[in-house]
Amino acid sequence: MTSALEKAKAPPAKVPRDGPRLTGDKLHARLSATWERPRGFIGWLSSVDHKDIGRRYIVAALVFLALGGALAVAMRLQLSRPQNDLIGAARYNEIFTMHGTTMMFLFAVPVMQGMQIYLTPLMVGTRAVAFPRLTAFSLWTYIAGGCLLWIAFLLNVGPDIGWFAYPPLSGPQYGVGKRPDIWAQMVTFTEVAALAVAVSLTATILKQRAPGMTLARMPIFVWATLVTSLMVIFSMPSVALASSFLLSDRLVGTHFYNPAERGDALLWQHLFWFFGHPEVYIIFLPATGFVSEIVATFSRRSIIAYPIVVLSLVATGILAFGLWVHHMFATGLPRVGYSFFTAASMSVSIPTGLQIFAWIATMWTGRPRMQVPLLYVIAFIITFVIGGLTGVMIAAVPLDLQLHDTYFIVAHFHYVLIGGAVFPLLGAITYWFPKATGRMMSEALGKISFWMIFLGFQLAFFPMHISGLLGMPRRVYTYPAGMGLELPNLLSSIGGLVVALAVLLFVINMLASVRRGRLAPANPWDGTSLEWATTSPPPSYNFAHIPVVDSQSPLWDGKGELAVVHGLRVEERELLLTTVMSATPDVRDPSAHPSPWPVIAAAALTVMFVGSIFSPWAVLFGTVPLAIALTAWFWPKTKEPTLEPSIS
Amino acid sequence: MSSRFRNSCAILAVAVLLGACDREERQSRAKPLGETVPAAASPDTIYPGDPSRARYVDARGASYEGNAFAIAQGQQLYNWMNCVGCHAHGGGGMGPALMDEKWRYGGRIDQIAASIYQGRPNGMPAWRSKLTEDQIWQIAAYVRSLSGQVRKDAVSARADSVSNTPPQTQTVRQPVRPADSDQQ
Amino acid sequence: MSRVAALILPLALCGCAGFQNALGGDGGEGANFVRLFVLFTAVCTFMYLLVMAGLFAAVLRRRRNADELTVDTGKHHESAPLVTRALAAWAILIGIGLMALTVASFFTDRSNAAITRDPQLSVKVTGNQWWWDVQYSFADTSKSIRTANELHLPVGVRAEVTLESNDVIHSFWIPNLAGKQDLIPGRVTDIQLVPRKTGLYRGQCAEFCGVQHAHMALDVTVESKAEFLRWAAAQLQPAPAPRTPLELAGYRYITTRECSVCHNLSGTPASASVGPDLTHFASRRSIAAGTLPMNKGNLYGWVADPQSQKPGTKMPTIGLSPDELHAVVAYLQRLK
Amino acid sequence: MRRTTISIVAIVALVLAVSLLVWALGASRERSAATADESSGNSAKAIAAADASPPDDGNWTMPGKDYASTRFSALRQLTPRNVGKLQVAFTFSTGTTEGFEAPPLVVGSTMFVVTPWPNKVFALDLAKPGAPTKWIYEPNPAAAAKGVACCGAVNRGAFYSNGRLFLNLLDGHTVAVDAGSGKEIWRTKLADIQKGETMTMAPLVAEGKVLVGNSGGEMGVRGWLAALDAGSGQLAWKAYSTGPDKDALIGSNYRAPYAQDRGKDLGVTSWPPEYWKIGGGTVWGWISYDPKLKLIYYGTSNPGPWNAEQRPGDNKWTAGVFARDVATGQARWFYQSSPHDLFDHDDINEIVLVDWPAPNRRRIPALIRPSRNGYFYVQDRRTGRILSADPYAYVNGYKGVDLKTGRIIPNKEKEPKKGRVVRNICPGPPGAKDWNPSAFSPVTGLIYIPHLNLCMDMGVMNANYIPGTPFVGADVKMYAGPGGNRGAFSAWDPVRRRKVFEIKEDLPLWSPALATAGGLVFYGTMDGWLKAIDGRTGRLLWRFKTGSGIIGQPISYRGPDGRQYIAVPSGIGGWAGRIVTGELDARDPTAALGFANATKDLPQRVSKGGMVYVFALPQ
Repeated sequence: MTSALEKAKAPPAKVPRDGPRLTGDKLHARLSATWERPRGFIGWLSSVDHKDIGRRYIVAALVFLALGGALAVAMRLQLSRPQNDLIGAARYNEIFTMHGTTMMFLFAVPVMQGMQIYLTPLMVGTRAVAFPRLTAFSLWTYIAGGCLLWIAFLLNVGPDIGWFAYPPLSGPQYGVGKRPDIWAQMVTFTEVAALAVAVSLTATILKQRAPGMTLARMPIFVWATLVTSLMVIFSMPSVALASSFLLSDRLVGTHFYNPAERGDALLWQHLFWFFGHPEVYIIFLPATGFVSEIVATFSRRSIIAYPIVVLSLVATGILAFGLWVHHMFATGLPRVGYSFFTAASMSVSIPTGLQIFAWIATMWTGRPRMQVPLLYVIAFIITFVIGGLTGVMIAAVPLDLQLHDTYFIVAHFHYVLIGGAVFPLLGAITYWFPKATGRMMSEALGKISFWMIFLGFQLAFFPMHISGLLGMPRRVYTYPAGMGLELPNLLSSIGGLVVALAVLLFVINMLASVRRGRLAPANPWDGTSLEWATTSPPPSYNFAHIPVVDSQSPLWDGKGELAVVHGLRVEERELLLTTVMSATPDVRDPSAHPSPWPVIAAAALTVMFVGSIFSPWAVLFGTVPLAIALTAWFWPKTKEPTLEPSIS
Repeated sequence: MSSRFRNSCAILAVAVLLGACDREERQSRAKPLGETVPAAASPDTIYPGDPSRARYVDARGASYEGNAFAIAQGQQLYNWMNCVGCHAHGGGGMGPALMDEKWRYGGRIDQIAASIYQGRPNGMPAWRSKLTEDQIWQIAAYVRSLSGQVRKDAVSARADSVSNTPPQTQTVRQPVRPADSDQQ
Repeated sequence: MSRVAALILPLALCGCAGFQNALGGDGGEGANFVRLFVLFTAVCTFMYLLVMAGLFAAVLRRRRNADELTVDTGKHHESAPLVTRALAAWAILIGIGLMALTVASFFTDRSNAAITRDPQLSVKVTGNQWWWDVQYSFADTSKSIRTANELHLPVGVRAEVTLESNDVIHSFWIPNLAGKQDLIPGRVTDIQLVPRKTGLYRGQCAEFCGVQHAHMALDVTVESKAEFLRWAAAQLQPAPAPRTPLELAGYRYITTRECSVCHNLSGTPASASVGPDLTHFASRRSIAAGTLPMNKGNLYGWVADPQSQKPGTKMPTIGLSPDELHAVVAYLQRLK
Repeated sequence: MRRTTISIVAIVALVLAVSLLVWALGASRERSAATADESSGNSAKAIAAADASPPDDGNWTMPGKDYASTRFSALRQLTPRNVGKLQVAFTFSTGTTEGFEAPPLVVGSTMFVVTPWPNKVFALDLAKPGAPTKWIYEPNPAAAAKGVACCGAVNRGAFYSNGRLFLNLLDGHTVAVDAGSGKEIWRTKLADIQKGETMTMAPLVAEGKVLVGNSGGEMGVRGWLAALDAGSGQLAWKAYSTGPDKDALIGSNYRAPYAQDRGKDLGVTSWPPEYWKIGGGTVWGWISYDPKLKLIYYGTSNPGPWNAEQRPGDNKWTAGVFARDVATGQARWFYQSSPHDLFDHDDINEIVLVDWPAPNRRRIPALIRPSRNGYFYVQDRRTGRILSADPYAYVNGYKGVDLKTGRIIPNKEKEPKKGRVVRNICPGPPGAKDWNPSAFSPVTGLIYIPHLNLCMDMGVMNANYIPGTPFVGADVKMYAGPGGNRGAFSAWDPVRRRKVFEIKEDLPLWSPALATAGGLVFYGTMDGWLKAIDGRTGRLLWRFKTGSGIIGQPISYRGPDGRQYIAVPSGIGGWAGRIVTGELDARDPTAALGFANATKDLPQRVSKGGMVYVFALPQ
């Protein structure tokens, strides 16, 4: 295959390209010169390397996880006893709002997207994401949004309206001060960031896969990434609309959510949950991708029923858009409509059930190795299935009307989100840690923290089912004694502390391993996808030669020998684009150089967004610096692209 | 980074911090007030002798003026206590307009609080002993916002009711002009 | 799931006595909930045990090297024939299970809807930050009753509760009797309560509604018809007249001073309606929407400084003098 | 182009010819109208004013001109032919700037001018050139009363009887003043401004009783009509508009025409508990009197608060018409025009007593009244039974009046609900016509109705009752109804139940009308024009711009010199003019309970004033 390509597209000799004549250290030096980011702080800021961006995304998300976790601990301390007055009502409301918002918008979605940004190009065998500067811009926008929220919180302007921000409580009359505006604008920031990443990833997956990696040969994780990215693209505009309406209600007195003037408070709920429910799957589907990868590697076999797993992902992604009303069963919408949403909500468990079957069957037929990543997967199944089944319960209208907005729901979605997303994420971090850092995480510490997290989690969240059934509503800063809530809450609080300690241990493990961990080979777990084909950590250009794939598990089927394709330029950043379906080489395409303008554009956007919290004119005036930054960003390159025959 | 730059950064940060604190501070309870009452403020008038000595400005107004929580509470009380029945949403009716530049009995927050507390002769009832002083100050803070006297980031654009005045976040600040008493 | 069962049983048992308990099943819809919940729990537990059995078998089963379909044997793409059949069976099982549950849910929902025909009692509950305004209306409007933070229901009588909100979204939830229903500004919603057992219950706001969302409860009394009628007749009476000089002083304070611009005491000059109706305040079980149990000490604490008991409540701390406080509390206690 | 010009000329010519013809015919009919009761020549088609007043002596002793409230002057000196020469005879400034609604009274050679708050009375000597002041009466009512007067500190006039002037003071007093000296004879306190009560209406004196009622339907007061002894000022009886039958003076003589108004203590049982105590039903409008039946007729105001959701039930006895025995106050009948009123449709408008041509060629005593809800009612005044009820303006808030049950049919779509604004309700809170009375001319058989064309958006919310503060619970915005004109002056034929002509007025019409036997009709506009029109065709014959807006009653009297005079108060104010007198800010459309939105341009067109203008033909 390689030679055929070379023969057909013999490039002019003048331009240096990777190939049999240019390989090894020499190639490494020249590619590094082309792909490495500039030195210094400015260079660090200018980086458009997906690995830098992905890593920063993940680190930032973990920082927000820590912050959100600290708030969770604070809440659990407050709730450990009835009538506790450790934290006041107003502060508690801020805390749970910050916790939910941070976890959903600043941790869960970004961390998944960070993993995707880091892994996708490696897994599909390309050198960069499709739009590196856009991805960099997305990172800075996300960080700016997170900082906005947290700085505001520290300045006593933290939102206190819940992470769902229902108007009229978040509206101009009852949402006092700038707190809800901060929240809404933070959402805008993360929307922009998530959309930018989603667009970039979608293009990367559809056009930059290694030659031969047809859609049917893509790793499941890449499939999950594709599905979630498309979901982001379809769902985020809805919440963007909702938050813009809210800001405009609050800032210039429009009446979108004012029932007195023919607006509707429920409009928000529809728009929000049309985004909010898919968001859960945007968090969950990448996690199933992790699980599929880990299960395959640690069972030492390909996943059973690959097409069904892929179809399940796609089906979940589609069904996710038909369920939003199950968050609104108590609002008094017509009963007949409810039945439809009950059926739709329950039907989501079919694809998920099939995936679980596939994982178990894969383990059954393979030879599972009980290492930390797989432990997390097992914990995931044990935990997530409970969350899934309680999900089936609350899809039923008569049950939901009792359980809605109680601690039962809190238990349910923590089972789904921690059990279903964080456990796989921790497994995935352990799994890909050596790839990213070149060092293994400590297995022993990993197991200790695993057991603490797993057991602590059950202790923290299982009793919440009980407190919910005993009549404890969500979002209360305290509860009276004598309702039977004392014991479950105390258990939850203890469990919460255990989880917090365990996460701390996990982070310590990470930090210690970065410095002192065992050195990792290129493929420490004997995985089969392409990221294991390059060094640990990967070089700036990812692959010296673009690999060629002819099966679902290239590294196992190739027995270490991976076919490659030659001919990309080495002193220009160049990518190989392939066709959407069959991944046959299509064209060579230049890739963007590092640039400080994405970060500057993000700063300009920040000025505009933050300004528009205070004045509608900021939307107008804020466009000026943004326009300048974007103009510079897209300024035509001085160098004419060399005219060459393209691969086609 | 020069030390001057650092200092100015620090000052800016503190200013932002304090600004935010002032605007968003939520006092559910007034500080102990002792025997002083808002009544001490009086409408602008002629002071024989040295006017600077005679003018009394109640300092408590500062902690209510421009405070988002106080204004929001004041807005609710303005409706509950039927201020809205006479003064509408600032346009007036049985009582004078509150969103214009004319102030019969003074337009400072302490003067407004005093008018609410004491009542005024042409039909303004006295709310002393019906409302707490804290509540009176809150209403005064909201009344100040009707004519655009307070910072725009502390007011709400509209209420969840029939659309009435232009968004308060867009209200142009009216000059505070004392008008003659409405005696006929 | 055995752990689940082990935990759920004792707790559920202790919960059965609860007065704010979704498993209480003391109302028509509440009983339907319990039945359906048991069914769902049974089906879900079964499914869960099945998955766990599969998982542990998969992880722990003994293996012979030769049989393995792993990369080591080179058969890592292959699938066991059994697996395909099991997958089909599993899909069918899930499908059937879900179908059964959906149908059960649908019929329970129908049954809930059927409970609610021809209401015999109509109550309007209006949500406020952070208390409940309760109005009973009868064909004779002059017999309508207004109270706050309490709901009296005759046992076995279908009551239709109309729900409105004066400010933000609240949610009306009396777990023992029925599920919840939101109160949404600009909309009128309703819920039907059919209490089956007499007793004292508690409801609580279930939608986050601001600072004191946690202290927005509702005392529910389900009683016999006769007792209900007696209660309703008593509620129609104007506020009791003061008997002692101390009560008189309290009466004067309440009906002319700060209290009177927010609260209503039927038959007195205080006819305001932005705060809870106080006409028969002392006959209720709690103070300030379930914040404190009704007793003299709590009453002192509440009247003296509501902001320390329920920070952010719309009731201001007035700063009563000790004499005024004694008088106000004395008259409030008279309001049986 | 040329063809268009020709056709326009032709049309104009035709119109001119037709109008000339009509005018000529009108003039000839006018000559034949020798007396006020010329109706005999017109058989059953025309109606006559009830014989409730002595023949015209050239005086104007009460606001309604006579007990039948016709506002018709039998003076005939001014005619459509000579009215164009009308010019100012003299003017008088009161020095007040509140809404000037009170008609001047003329008795012999004295004109009495009653001002809005502070309710001074000026006696002007008409016999002397320039009409100098004889005396001034200054009652000094409390200034605080202005704070509870919902719609301006107005006064609707005094009543002259037996050498005495009777008037109400804004702060709740009724006074009797000696007409010769201006000395106060007695002063009785009836209303309490601490509860929000004021008094703005003009008393009616009949059978030695001074009948007065309170204002404050927007303040949660309890409405009543009181009868004072004209000699001593002692309270003779007081009939409440809400509450138990004994308070409402409903006894054994009470015979309601329709079933819904029969029953025990409806004034209590048609309200939520205790609400009747703050339920409105004030009596701030006009009273008519039938000396034969010895019955008085008056309407009660809207129930409070405006937010109807707070007061389920029919809310008796608000927004309806009472017939009472003048001596005892005992109710004879009651008819509720707007049960469970939704839109502030008080029923206090003037009630004109007429002799109605019955089908059997007999005449029955009837009352006719253009009600605030937009319907023109003709009722048998002995029983209250409705003979006809037709809309005289654009109405969509109701679907009609059921003549069988007597009940108005509400339009569910337009019912305001809490937290939702209902748009385009017609008519708005001031109704199709507010307090400013019509004039009935027995000469033409037409009633001349100065009315409004205002619709509204209304949103209701919980109203909190605090004594002495407004009790409304509604946000309202008014604006011009269909057609874009805010006011209209209509001539209505009560027999044929149709409109004869309508003059569209840009501004709301807030002035009462005056009809004269000369075939003229006078009314004023809020921007200050006093207009004289032909009572048959509506043609504008003469107009004069006064200094301020006209919202007061024009009157006609015979001066000591034998000439016919027209006098009109000019002074903008009242609810409609509150935006000018209160210096309101029109950026808030809900100002002045929503009226400011309909009169945004008024401050630019007219300013405050308080003058009486007197006109006559040149000598």
